[in-house]
Amino acid sequence: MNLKKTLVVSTALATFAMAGAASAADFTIGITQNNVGVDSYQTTYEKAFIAAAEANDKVDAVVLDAGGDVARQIAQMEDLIQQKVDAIIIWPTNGQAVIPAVRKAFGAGIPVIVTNSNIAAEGAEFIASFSGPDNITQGSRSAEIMCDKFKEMGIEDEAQIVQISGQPGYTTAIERAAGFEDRLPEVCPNVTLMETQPGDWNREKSQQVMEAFLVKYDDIDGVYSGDDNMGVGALNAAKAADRADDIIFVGATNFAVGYEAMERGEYWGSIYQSPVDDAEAALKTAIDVLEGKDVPLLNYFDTPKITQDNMSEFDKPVF
Amino acid sequence: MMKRTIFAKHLRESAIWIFIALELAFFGIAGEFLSLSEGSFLAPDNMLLLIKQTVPLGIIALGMTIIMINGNIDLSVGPIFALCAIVLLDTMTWPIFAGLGDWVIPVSWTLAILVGSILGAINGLIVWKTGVDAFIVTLGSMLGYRGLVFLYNGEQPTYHLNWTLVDIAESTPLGIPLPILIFAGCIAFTWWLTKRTAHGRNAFAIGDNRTAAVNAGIRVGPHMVWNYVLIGFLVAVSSVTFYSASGSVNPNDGMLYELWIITAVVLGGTKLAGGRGSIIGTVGGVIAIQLMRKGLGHIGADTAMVNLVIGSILIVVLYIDRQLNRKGEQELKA
Amino acid sequence: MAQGNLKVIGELLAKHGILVAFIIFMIVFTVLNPRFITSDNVLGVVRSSAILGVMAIGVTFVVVSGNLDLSVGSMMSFSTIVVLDLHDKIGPILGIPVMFAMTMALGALIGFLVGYLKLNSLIVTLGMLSAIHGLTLTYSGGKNMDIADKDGTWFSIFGQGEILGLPVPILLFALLAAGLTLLLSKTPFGRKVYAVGGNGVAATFSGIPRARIVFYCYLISSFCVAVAGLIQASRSLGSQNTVGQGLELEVLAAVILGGASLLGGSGTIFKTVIGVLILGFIQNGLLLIGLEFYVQYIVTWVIIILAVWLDIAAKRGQLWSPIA
Amino acid sequence: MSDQKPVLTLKNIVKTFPGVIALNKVSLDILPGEVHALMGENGAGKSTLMKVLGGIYQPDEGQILVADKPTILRTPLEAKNKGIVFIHQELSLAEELSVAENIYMGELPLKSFGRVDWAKLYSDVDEILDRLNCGFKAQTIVGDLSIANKQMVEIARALTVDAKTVIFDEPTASLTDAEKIVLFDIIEDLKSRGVGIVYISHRMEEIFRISDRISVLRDGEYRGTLKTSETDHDELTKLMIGRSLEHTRPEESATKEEITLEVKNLSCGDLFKDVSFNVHAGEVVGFYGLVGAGRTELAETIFGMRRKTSGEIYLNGKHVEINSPADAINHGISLVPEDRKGQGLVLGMNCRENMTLPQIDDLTVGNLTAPAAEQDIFQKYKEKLEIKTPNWKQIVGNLSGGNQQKIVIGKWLSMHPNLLIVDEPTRGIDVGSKSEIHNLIRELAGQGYAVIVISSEMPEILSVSDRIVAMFHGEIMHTFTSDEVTEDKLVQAISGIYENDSAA
Repeated sequence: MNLKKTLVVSTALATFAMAGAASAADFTIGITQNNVGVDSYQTTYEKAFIAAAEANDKVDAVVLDAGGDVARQIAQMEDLIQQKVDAIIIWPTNGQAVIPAVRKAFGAGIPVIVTNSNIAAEGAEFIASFSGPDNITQGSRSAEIMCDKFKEMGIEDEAQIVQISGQPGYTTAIERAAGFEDRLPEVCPNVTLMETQPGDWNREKSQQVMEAFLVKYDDIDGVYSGDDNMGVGALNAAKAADRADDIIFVGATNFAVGYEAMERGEYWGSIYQSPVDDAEAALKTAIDVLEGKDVPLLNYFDTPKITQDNMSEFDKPVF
Repeated sequence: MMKRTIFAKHLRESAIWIFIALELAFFGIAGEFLSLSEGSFLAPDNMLLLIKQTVPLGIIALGMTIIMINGNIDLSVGPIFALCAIVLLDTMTWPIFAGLGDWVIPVSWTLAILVGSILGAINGLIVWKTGVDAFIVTLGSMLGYRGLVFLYNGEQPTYHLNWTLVDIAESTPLGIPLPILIFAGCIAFTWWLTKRTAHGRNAFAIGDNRTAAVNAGIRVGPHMVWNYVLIGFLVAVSSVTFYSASGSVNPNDGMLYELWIITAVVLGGTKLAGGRGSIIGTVGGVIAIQLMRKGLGHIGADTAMVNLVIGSILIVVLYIDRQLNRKGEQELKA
Repeated sequence: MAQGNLKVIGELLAKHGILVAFIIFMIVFTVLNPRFITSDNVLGVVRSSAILGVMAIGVTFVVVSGNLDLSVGSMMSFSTIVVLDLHDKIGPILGIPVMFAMTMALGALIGFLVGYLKLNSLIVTLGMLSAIHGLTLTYSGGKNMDIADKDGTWFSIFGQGEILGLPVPILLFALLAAGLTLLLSKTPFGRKVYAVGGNGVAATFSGIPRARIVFYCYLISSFCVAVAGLIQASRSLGSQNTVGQGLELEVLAAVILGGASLLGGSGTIFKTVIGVLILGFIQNGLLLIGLEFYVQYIVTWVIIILAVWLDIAAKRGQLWSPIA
Repeated sequence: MSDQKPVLTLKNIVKTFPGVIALNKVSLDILPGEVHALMGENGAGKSTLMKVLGGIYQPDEGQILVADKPTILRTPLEAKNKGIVFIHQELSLAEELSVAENIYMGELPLKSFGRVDWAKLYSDVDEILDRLNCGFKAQTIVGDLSIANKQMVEIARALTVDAKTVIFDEPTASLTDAEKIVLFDIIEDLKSRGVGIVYISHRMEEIFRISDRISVLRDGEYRGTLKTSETDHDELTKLMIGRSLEHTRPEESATKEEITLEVKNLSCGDLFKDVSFNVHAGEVVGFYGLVGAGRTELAETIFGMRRKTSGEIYLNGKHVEINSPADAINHGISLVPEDRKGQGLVLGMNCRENMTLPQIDDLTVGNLTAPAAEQDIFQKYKEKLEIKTPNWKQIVGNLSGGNQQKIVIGKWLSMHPNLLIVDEPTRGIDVGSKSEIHNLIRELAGQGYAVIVISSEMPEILSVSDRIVAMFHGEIMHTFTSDEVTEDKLVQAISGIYENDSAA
């Protein structure tokens, strides 16, 4: 975080020395993030974004955090519009509620790039581009990972699983759950999803939810968690009940803890998604837009499957 | 001695405005050095925006001021805020209103405001009839109402984008954004209520000395219920103002609002125990908080810094207030 | 005389109402799902309630002394993050005492502000809730904190270990509950806490140093938070910055359910423990009978209001408040 | 008078609470233009009766007649509208509001839309205040007034409505003699305008001074009504407590040579200045003065509750620094504070816990409290002070005022102090308990305790003190010996007009 401050201070001092408050760079890009500090994905994203902006002479960055509060995010959008930045990157707290604010920026002639988690279809006409992972595909891929493993084990016709979803109301949580739930019956029609409960992106909460599942169901073959943080919570609960060996854990957003658990052979698979890629992709998209390049509306960066089998191909996540 | 007391009194009443002036000066100057923005922090446009951004918390804080003057508290404003938004956005899609076209908008507004007032009334009735402390009652309904929010639409956001609605919400009659006009109306109304009406004066009397109020024949119970209806109403107005412009509500929206609002009201000089407080002070309180957030963002402070600063400022202001209220060294040590 | 009966029932409820409610509650849920009462499940609920319980025990001291503590949730995140970080940096043997010292320094700060400077505890701890969260984020840089070698550390004993077949978190919870029950109800210090909470002025006139007592209550509360942080850290061997977020209100709900008055001067550790267990079993029970998680919010709401209402109704001898 | 119709009549009022009969067939009639005193020990049912009259409680049986018409009073407001007005003992004012808003609380004059008619409010109130000769205005904030002036605000309330009956509940509890005179003038004025007045007080001399008739309650039962002119102290006392009282007579002075407390030039801000006096062992020194003369503040400073700004305190000849009540207690000083409920007791705790609170650190076995040792102390002082409580578990808040005060006194006696300070020891306490407490104070002096008694009641001060210190505006005007003191001299001294020819 100090990085950013140094950046801000040094840039400001430099510009002050040269031309008062005027900017030295070609573009000023504002970003409003969802909720930095709630998990390390967002923190790493923020750092990566600042580092990328710092490395690029053409860009000055105004970095804001909405703290998960949609009202605050809308206020920040208005601030950025008022400050006449050249482009705005938004990580929406709510995929629909920000649409009018995005329209406002659109009306003010400021291109908006949505990052990480897309806004709803009604807003599509007002954005320059979306850059981020495809959460629905991620959900489907997790379903595939789990199904493949069951097939390998030969229990694809009898397996029973539970799901621990992300924080209720968040687009990412909803899309991943939807992707998973839609894809699973296509690939493994006989696997039963017994119950879904939210783990709020929180390891401890997820651990409690899993503890209750373990009491309630004698036979659990698999757990799908909306991210690895929750997945590891579920794993801890199963370990405490001595049932971890019978259960296949599949998550998404491969965190370092998940990667380590995979190394130990306790956790089967996840979706590899780098916040650094995410941040850099967003910044690059914004610059491309500003430079008038042709940018696709949906600019997904790839988030491949990662399992114990292929994990050696991936670096350990830094978050 | 007398002079000092009067001086301290004036200082206490205007403390929040001095604080705002200091904030403006600081961010104005620091902004020149630290901000990447080309515009000045103190530019009229930016100040207008600042006021607009205080509206959602501000309108609720007005209601909270009266509740707290009355000697109560309401911790359940967050979920009421979300629930009213759900009613607003969901009723617009109800088939029975389909024939109304855009005339569904006032209908939905009314329904949302009705629901807010009813939720407030439920709090008030429980406080009155059971005699359970307002803190506990509203702590409970903070959970319970949030449960209702989820019950309505599960974990899904409730969502209905009606561009006519958005355009109304974003209109600027007389060159001033509509939310600010609504806020101004609410300020005028609550100010009038607390300063000019018997109901408002009774709120002070009850908060100050409840036994005295009972003895004087004020019907304390119904009075409290009306105040809870009022805060429910104002929460709904705030919700309608805000969500008309955004068109979608998450079930988690409004979380922690109660803490920010209580902070603002206390910063504005309202006594937690009741009996003292002012609407104008509260307006100062919410502006001070929004200014802090906006200003810290403007000069590039991060989330950690914002949390640290706001928490510490709250304690420092409380300390200063206590010093101003001290009776000097003769004070009883108890 | 019917009124006489009402009074007897009222007194019974006032004394043991929370226990009666607890027993009825357990029976209903057992009927709905027999698994509810299995030893595995009960043990599991108690274990996962241990963290909340340990914090609630500490907060009971603060509430009995007539104050509030809304900062325990964010303080718990702080101690969890700190001990996890120190585990890898200076090792658990040094790291644990250092974490306790840092957490209790925060408790001492609050105790100083509320006790010696006589600032309102609601606002002070509200401010600290925000400030400590900021502190935690600064400390961790916003990142999750994880122990590198999860299998090789004995540190996991506090959260995952077992002694004589009993999980260590439960033992810590029970030990702390027993020790602090002794402190609160059987020692001069405990008596002074009740006196200060019951009537701070009269306590001062009796030569009791009000400020120091309040200060110690916050210190005890922060000690309990540190224990909770230790269990939390050891249980998951890694944590987010927000692990304790919102716990302050759950803790308060448990203490209130236990029958402590927010005005101070009443409440016991035993009743708080019952309050904690009720919350834990509600959460677990609703999950077991397959209700959505948010139903528990509504149930908790109803139970809190009913519990406190019946309690004061019994005390005043009439169900409805006499306020006109 | 007797052929007039009563303004207010109570017929066979019965009110029960679970397990208790608070009022058993109480009847009373109040005539216009009379002062009707209502007496009885604490717990006799006076306050329950008043709550029935005030519309706060509904009687189970019986009738209330206002001007001979049966009436049901459901709320305080209804009572007020029927012309029944209360002047409460415990000040019932909102400190942050103006005098006018307090006087018209609950019925502010209104314009349309519930707006307050400020012009009318202020002019009406200023008119009333002029009539009462008050030195403050309608717009003054009540919190800025002195206690006596606050009492005047209470009284002014009675004049806002067309009062038919005005009920004074211990109105002189916090008034000084000079202020009492103003109050009695007002009562006379009300009387002359045909208002019926109910006057509740424990103070015999007031009752005999102003009342026309006296009704007595005992244990919730009506014991009779007497004409004031045809009765005396003894008859009344007998009626109230069911036995006659031994009259308190100052015993032989037990004053010894050695000086227990010596105070030299003690000051605390502008609360009191340069106060010097001493107290011998075995001596009772009374402190008399107006409210605000600095007596209570002086006691609190000696006890370490306030920070002195200058001066020295010597105990048994040794200079001591007292910075907290704990210091004072360690030096053997005990203070029975003025405000029993606010400062003396933790109302939610039981009798035993309250009594042992200051020495709980010493009543331990190992590090735990020792119930047996606590019980010994409780039992000893329960018997010694004849405290009426079923057992030690009784919550102090449920005891009567007299027994509460005895708990506080027992608490401090059990500390075996060198110096005992008692501040307003009998405020709000019934006659029976009062004389017991007076006897006790003399008895303690006889045992060699040094005692300071602070009181606003002249008979009390005169009957218990060996010497009397008169204070005025934070200064000692004169110290009287029991031989030289007269009521006249004392009144002059505390009003600051005493010829201080023999200044010490």
